[in-house]
Amino acid sequence: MKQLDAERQMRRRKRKNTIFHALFLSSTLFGVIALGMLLIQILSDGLGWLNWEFLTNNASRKAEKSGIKAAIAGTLWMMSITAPLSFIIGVSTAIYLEEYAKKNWFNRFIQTNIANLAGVPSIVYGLLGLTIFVRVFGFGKSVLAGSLTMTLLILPIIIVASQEAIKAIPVTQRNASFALGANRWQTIIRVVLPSALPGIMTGSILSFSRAVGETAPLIVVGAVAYITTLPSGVFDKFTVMPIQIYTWANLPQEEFHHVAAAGIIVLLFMLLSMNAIAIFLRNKYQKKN
Amino acid sequence: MKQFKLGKEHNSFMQKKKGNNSLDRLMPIILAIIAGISVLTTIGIVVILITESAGFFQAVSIIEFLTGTEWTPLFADPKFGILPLIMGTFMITLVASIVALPIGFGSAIYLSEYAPKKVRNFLKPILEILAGIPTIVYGFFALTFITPIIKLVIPQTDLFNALSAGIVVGIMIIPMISSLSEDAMNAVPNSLRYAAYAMGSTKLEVALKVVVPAAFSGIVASFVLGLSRAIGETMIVTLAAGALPNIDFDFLKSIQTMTAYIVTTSQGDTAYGSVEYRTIYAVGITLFVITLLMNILAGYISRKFREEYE
Amino acid sequence: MSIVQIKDLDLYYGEFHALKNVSMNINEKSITAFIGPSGCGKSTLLRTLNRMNDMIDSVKISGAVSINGTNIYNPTVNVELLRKEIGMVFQQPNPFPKSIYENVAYGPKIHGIRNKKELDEIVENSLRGAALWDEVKDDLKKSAYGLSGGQQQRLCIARALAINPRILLMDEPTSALDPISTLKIEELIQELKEDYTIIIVTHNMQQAARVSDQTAFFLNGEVIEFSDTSMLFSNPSEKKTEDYITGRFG
Amino acid sequence: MSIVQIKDLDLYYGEFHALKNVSMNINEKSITAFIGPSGCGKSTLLRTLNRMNDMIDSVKISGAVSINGTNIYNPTVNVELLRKEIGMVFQQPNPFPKSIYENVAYGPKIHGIRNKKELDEIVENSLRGAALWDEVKDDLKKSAYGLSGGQQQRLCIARALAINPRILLMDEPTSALDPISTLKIEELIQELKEDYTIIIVTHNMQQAARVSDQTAFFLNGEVIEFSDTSMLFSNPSEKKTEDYITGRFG
Amino acid sequence: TESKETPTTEGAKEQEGSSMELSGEINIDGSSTVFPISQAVAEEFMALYNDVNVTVNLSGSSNGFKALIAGEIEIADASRQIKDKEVDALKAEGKEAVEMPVAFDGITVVINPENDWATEMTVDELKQIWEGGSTVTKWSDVRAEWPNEPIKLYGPGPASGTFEYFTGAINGTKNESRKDYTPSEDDNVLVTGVSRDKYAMGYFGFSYYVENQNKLAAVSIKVDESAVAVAPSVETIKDGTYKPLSRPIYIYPVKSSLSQPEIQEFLKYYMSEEGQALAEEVGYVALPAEMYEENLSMLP
Ligand SMILES: Nc1ncnc2c1ncn2[C@@H]1O[C@H](COP(=O)(O)OP(=O)(O)OP(=O)(O)O)[C@@H](O)[C@H]1O
Ligand SMILES: Nc1ncnc2c1ncn2[C@@H]1O[C@H](COP(=O)(O)OP(=O)(O)OP(=O)(O)O)[C@@H](O)[C@H]1O
Ligand SMILES: [Mg+2]
Ligand SMILES: [Mg+2]
Ligand SMILES: O=P([O-])([O-])[O-]
Repeated sequence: MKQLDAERQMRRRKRKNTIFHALFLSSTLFGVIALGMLLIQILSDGLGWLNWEFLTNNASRKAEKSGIKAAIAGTLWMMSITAPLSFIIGVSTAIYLEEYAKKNWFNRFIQTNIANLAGVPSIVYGLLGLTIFVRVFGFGKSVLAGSLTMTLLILPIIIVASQEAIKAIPVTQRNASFALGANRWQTIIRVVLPSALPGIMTGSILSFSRAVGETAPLIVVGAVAYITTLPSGVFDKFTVMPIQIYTWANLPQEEFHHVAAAGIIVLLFMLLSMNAIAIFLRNKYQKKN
Repeated sequence: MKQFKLGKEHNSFMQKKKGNNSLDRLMPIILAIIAGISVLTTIGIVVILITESAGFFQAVSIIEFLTGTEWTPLFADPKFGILPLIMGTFMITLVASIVALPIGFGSAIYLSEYAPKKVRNFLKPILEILAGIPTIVYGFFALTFITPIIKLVIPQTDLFNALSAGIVVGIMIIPMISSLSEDAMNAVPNSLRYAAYAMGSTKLEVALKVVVPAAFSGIVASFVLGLSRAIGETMIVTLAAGALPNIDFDFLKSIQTMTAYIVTTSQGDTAYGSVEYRTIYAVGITLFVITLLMNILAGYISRKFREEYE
Repeated sequence: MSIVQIKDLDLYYGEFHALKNVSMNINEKSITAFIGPSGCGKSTLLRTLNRMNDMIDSVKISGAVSINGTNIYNPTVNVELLRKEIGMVFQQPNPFPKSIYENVAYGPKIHGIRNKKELDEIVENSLRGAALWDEVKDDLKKSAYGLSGGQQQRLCIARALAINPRILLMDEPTSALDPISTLKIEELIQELKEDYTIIIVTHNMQQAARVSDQTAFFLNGEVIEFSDTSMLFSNPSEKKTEDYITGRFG
Repeated sequence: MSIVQIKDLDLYYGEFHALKNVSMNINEKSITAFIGPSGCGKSTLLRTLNRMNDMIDSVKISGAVSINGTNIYNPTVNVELLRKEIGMVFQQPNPFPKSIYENVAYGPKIHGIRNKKELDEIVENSLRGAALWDEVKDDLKKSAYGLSGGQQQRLCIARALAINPRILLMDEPTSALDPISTLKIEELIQELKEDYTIIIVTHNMQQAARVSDQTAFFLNGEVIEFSDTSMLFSNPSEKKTEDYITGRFG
Repeated sequence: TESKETPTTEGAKEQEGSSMELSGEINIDGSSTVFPISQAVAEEFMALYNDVNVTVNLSGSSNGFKALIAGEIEIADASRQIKDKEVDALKAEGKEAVEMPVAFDGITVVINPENDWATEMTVDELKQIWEGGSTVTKWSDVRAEWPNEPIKLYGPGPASGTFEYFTGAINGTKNESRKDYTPSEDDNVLVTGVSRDKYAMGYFGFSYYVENQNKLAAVSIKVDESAVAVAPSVETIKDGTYKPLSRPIYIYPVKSSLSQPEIQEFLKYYMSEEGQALAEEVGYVALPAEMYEENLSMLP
């Protein structure tokens, strides 16, 4: 009888497991399907407008002559500063907090502060960048001002993700290193960071994508809407892809909405390539215990 | 191996520190200085918000600002009660969490515990693409895809409504929650899973009773990040939720969030230095304080939960 | 009566042939020891008995393992119930990051026991069984991670006992324990034999000799010799066994 | 000549008094064993000798530990160089998630050895010393995580040998090893004694009796008895020691 | 005209002689309403003078003036006249801005194409609907014979220049308006709203109506009961018969920059016939010729 009971109960647990398996799977598929619908919508709108001229032309008042060259260049310029800078600052901060910081009020304050910065709306960073970088530091509405603003914006995300990744490294590995006479810094560089890198990469991918796709703060910091020259230095004016797309989407002419969709396709392609590189790196380093 | 001979009066560990050790002493200082950048950022934000909103609070009392139920600063007879904007932000965040927390959490569990490795390695990056799509794209998606579906089910729905924007904000933050939660779950050592399986646990029990508790702090962190993102989201709500500050708590009606107010007003036509213009900063500082309070609360919750285990 | 029957079992980790044509019958309510040098496949074989190898993607198995006459690799077998019947203690302590109480109560809880009193009783009995009760009875709410390595392993034994299994698999359960606790566990194992079938992997030949009824000697994935413990240690029929147990082998 | 001198050492984990007024002199180029029941503080004392307890925030230490006449808790002591002189092997295998080669080369590299040839030599010698070379010499580039538990622990021993320490601390280094590897390690320990001072924590009294020159018996954080091994096992001066080594104790 | 159809590179080559002489940067920022004209002018101007770089941004009229005050730009686009405060701020910096109207934007009141009753309305009726505290909730509240159906209102948000002008012109006081309409800062979104709802009504810039004539209908406006109803069109806006919703839009170059040859030339081009044609091409209505001449007369 007990056996029967156990089997009945087991069937119930298995059924529960099956139901939840289905639920978890549908959760995942929900995201995938949402992405699929979005992509279909964008592709059907924009694919017809995507050609070589679109990539090599500047913006124009005429939809069929419009291109995204300056915006691509601007985004690349911006990311070439934002990505390394935010990565270095973010990982450094995470290392400091996880490996060196004593548990005192000051470091708790920094921690709370970072968690809070992660929640500060991007538009507020725009106001900050405008005041500090554009006006006080006198960088003007330049690539540098935009890049630094975006760096501050994505910094907390990288810090928090890096911290979680560093926390996950078992203490026995640190002990092994210390016992061999490694100092803290050597342990960090040779044991902690290599193991934490996959997690750090994931956080960084997400935040770089965010920097590439972010519109509002750059509107405020002053990426320009119409520019036909490419930046040749960090103090030059620039525009970025989301701003160009936003500008097109706001125009009254229907054709420009297709141009905007074509721009989105290019932007997504750029994001995909970035993700691909990062995932490649992540898989290369990922070793599961 | 035997080249090592030391007189007993000479202990090498009393030698002066060299090379690597000076690096070891220098690095914490350098890192601490770099960590200070985030503090400077906060100081910068606070100083700017306070100095710029000071003029506003001279013209409008804080009491009126915090308790008024009408927000019409740009109309001929301005009212400066921020509650409708807070309500709008709250409604968007509520809908977004109802969508994103269970779905993000569910897919994290699926990816970490159920999915075969290949499937996981394929799906996770796909979900991460969602995080990179510019928010204006989501905005149009809400307006041209989600809203019509909602209107089909509930015809009296406004063209701009909190529900549609909230759902799409939720979709946007799913990958952030699922990806970061999955990372936290992935970090739980397999030996714990084996122990649980060996006692006859189903996958679900291993996931919910062993892995999730062990990864709890990482999961909470991902939730907080996701919600902060929902609170701070600007473009989606600007495009899809309308621009009508509204305290009715009706999800089918047009609302306005704090962020949407800031971006439309900062781009719009309010004269520099006027009280109307300074409302941007007054709203900005409110938003800042709200996210601060929320984070403190989340930190408290995660600490309290963790105590039990450590 | 043999409760476990292993027949022509081969196991591969990818390309690596880890178990080679293993056949073996294990008697009910007896203690069987697996001995052999490191890497010879003892843990691997142990894990085939409760299908823990299912977790490892690269594993390929052929042959049959029957428990009570049922092939446990039959697709209709309910793996969870199988594992409830077959408790397991691992080589390295792996307590959950929960309180001591919750660690032990985990198994009974998932198998449907809700009653607080009943749980309290199971927890106490299991901890007593694992010779840990006296040390932790006042700290049941404390995290298991605060215990020393030896205490953690005993906690894991208590956790396995709590699901009241019929067969108990132990993978070097005492390798992290001090002699006193080891003795207690060994005594306990002898006691449990009254009701349970026990299979124990050990490096400690004295232990095998002391506690087990039958011993299997493994080498490179093969069973070299499997016979009554007294026989195997006093009068091994294989040269390799003799070399190993007399320490001449390496 | 005593190389390690411990005097009036007290250690607290927060409120918990883990080591009580421990005093002990350890001779150069000898093997000292720490025995005692689980939780008695053996590992804790071992960790005070290379200041690994520095890592645990709650630890408070008073008293003195001198190595070669220098108090290692003196603030001017270079902890990293101290630890280079004092190798350590832990209770549980803890290889880095790196290749076998990189695990062993880790220590020499951080201490400044760059030369590939020199490294190769150190890696080979150390792996030989840990009785692992033959098993892994063709797989040096493979991840250490692919090794079995026993192999992993031997790798950790090789890693400790690679920094060429003067003193070697071993916390139950063989508790995860099979008897053959254990024997090899025991032999190795005997060999190393020619040049090194070795302190070994063990649960295995036979092991203590076999390998060590002196043995310390711990109970509840106190040293009950510390004397020549042959003396301690044949003719213990304390009743408690006798009870423990004869297994009467619990 | 011809020039706007000329491919840019060829145009540039034809004009090589003059392009040699001009170089420099011109920075424009401000109203999103004026942006399309400035962009079009900049595009053609740069084709003629390829050593001149013109950048055009859109951050709203006020932010344009702010950038002008801060000295970040030489020309501000504005959909409204400069305010005293802004003039004062400029003065404080030792600057002065020159007002140059560049086109008309005929704010258009739109309804759904299926709406066959409200095709013409008086200013009074519009006021009845849009004024602050308006009690109109159904079409029949305006005229009894109109359908007894709820009226759905769409319009620009209160931060926009269009809102300010419309409320001033219809309701009599700037920014005085009922608040329970559906506002959006994105005019395309308003187009969508009105085009999907038979009982909807809204207002926004003429260019958005022109581009969406197939989805929308424009309401003809009568200044009073007795006047004739005038529909918005290039002609009616230009000749001033479309009243009172024709508003001029402006650029404000800073006075000190007018002596710079590239800026002078740019402004001349802006006011030329080519420039006027560009304004119409992007959906606005050119001003009477004498207004451009007046602008040009302000150049040194
Ligand atoms: N997951 C795995 N993937 C690949 N090979 C494995 C895996 N687990 C074990 N092996 C290999 O299979 C062989 C047998 O391993 P097993 O763990 O069964 O040995 P063991 O006899 O228990 O040794 P020990 O006494 O060291 O625990 C070893 O050579 C080991 O390297
Ligand atoms: N980090 C720590 N924090 C608090 N208490 C600890 C810590 N480490 C050990 N202890 C406690 O100190 C006591 C001595 O622990 P220690 O690890 O030295 O014992 P041991 O003799 O090595 O035991 P075992 O043989 O089980 O390894 C134990 O009661 C243990 O619970
Ligand atoms: Mg094993
Ligand atoms: Mg210990
Ligand atoms: O952008 P505007 O100033 O024209 O609203």
